[in-house]
Amino acid sequence: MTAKLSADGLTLFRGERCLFQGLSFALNPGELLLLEGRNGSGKTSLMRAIAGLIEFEDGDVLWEGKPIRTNRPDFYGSVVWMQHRVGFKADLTLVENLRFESHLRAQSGADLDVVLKRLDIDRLKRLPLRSLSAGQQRRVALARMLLSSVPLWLMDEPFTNLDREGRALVMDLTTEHLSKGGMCIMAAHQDVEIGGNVTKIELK
Amino acid sequence: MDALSMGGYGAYVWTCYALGAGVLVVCEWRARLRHRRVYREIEVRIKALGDNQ
Amino acid sequence: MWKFIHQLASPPHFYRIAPAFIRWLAVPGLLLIAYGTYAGLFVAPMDYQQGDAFRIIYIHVPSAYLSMMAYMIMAVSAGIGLIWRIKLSHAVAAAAAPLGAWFTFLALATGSIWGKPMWGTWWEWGDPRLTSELIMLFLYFGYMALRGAIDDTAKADKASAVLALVGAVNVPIIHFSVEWWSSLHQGPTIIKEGGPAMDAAMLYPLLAMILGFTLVFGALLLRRVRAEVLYRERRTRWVKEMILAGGN
Amino acid sequence: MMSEEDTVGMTSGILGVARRDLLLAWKRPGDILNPLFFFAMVAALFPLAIGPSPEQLQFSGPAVMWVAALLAMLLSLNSLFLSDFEDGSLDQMLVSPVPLSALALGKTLSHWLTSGLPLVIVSPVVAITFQMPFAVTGYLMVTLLLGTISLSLLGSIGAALTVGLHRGTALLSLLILPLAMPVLIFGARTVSLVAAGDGVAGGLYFLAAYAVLTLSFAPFATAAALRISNE
Repeated sequence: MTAKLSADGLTLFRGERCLFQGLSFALNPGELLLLEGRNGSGKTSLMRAIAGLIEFEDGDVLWEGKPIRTNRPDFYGSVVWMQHRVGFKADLTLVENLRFESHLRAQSGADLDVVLKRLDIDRLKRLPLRSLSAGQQRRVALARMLLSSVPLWLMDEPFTNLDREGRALVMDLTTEHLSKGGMCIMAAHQDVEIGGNVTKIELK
Repeated sequence: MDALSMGGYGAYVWTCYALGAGVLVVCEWRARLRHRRVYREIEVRIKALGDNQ
Repeated sequence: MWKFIHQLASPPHFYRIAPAFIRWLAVPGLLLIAYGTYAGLFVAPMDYQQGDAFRIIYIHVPSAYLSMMAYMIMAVSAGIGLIWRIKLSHAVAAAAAPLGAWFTFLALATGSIWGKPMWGTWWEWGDPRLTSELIMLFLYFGYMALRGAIDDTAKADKASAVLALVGAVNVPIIHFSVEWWSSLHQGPTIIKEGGPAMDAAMLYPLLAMILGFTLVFGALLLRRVRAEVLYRERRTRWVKEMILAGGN
Repeated sequence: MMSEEDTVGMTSGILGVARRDLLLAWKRPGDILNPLFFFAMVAALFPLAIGPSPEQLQFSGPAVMWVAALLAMLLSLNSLFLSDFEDGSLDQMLVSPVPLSALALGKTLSHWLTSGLPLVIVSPVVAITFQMPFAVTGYLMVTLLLGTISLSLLGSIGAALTVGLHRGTALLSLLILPLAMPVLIFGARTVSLVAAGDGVAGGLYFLAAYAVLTLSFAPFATAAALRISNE
């Protein structure tokens, strides 16, 4: 059986440096792929490459058996991407930013207020994003993931700028997502406690 | 001498032919120069790496 | 056939066989240019309207033709590189741009020198061909500037390929609009460079020059591509082995 | 209850991005006003340089205003994708099932609405200072309307190619100006022809056809360029 998401023989260069060679993995519903390694080990580059934002020197990432390079709409219809730069407009309010999301990807129809309450940012609804702290902005990025109805979460360093409570929240939400048959690829340099089926890849 | 003066247009005509020859020579020279530079750079790097190993 | 093309597009193979091709293009090309120059300067009869100044077209026409040709080569190989991801074709596009710019410069300079005795000015905006060439030169500058501004070769290849293709769509339009624009202009009458009824003794040197310039251009292009290939393959084993073996 | 195809689609993508950018422009009106002031000031430089003779101003008015409009468009293009690139919004647009060309078209649409259209609207005011007759001013507006559409579309390609590069502004001008020459030629010459009492249909047809042509390929080129620039 082909895995939902798989990769074979990935090789990536950044500039002159070879980050990794011949990397392979497979991911199925309910599973978490954890990319570990110190800063500068190429986790972010690998995440960006899986998201199709940079090209591999060699090898392909396959979504349902088809290379994502040639089937972008299929793949992107099933993905939400979270990274260090949260991808919101500083001048727009929290709600305006999240409302724009519905033009980019399918929404689950979850109630906005419930989601914001759960993330403890419901009081900030009408504020422009620039007046939110970095940690609060990360929580808005989490709201983007909860509001969407896609199976695969790509999270690059989701714990950055979050306090202990926030980190626990990320782990809870991810566990919940996996238990509902979702998938997640996460790059992190901290310890991660997430229940379920976890595969680890260590980058040097 | 008649052939050189080109009925009074000599300066124009000869300048053009000189320019034509000049462009061909410059192109050839630039191409060779680029090749030599790249070659040298690689040579130096390989030698330097060889010492490190 | 496919196997042949594939083999030719493999960088080490290309690098090895290019010098032979360069020789086979350069020698006949230079011979043709030598004949064309001699016949054009001394054998071809004088044009009764332009006098001996018309002999400039033996340089101007081939270079003007090559400035367009080089842009076409650049755009087509950039497109091939973008679509089929053939690295060699990006190298061809990168090599064609500076050559094209040089030949465009030559066409502009000779056109302007030809214009001085013909129109009495070094620059005549009323002539659509010169104006088109000038815009062409700007297009080459833009392409090379974009390439120069991006450090990563692969990224520079792809970005400049998009620009080359957009430019290729625009070149005929630019040509047409400049044509329209100058047709409104009531300037000095422009003498056509050689009509259809051209004397054979005038025509043969021109054909020889066009063919000769094209062959030499091919040789120059291959030489530049060879340098490009070497640069792009600098991390590979075959380059390392070749240089350690003292190859060229 | 709407189906998925309705909520996440091309039209929704184009309009959604355009609306977001218009909202952003609304919150930062300086981004709209600065190119307009620039347009007015460049246009004011020429009378100061040429001299106050009404005949000469009338004669050079169409050309000056078209050049000023072209430069003003260029000025506003630099920031078209810059903030999206910097704050990560571009990543979000790339990782989306909506075709990137649709999103790029949405951005271009809002760029035209915030920089091309205002130029068209203020051009009669500047035209008055050039002693331009009313009938000619009407044609100036029509050519600017059609021409700025092409300029926005062509410019979006250049902006996408240069986003994230140092020395972006100068490079952008170098890339876009040669491509913009047909628009300038037909725009300015058509208005001059009207002023001289000649026929104008050809120029207007060309500008309209060119707008349609750029509309048909520029969004795809912009999308390809964005994907490359964001690597």
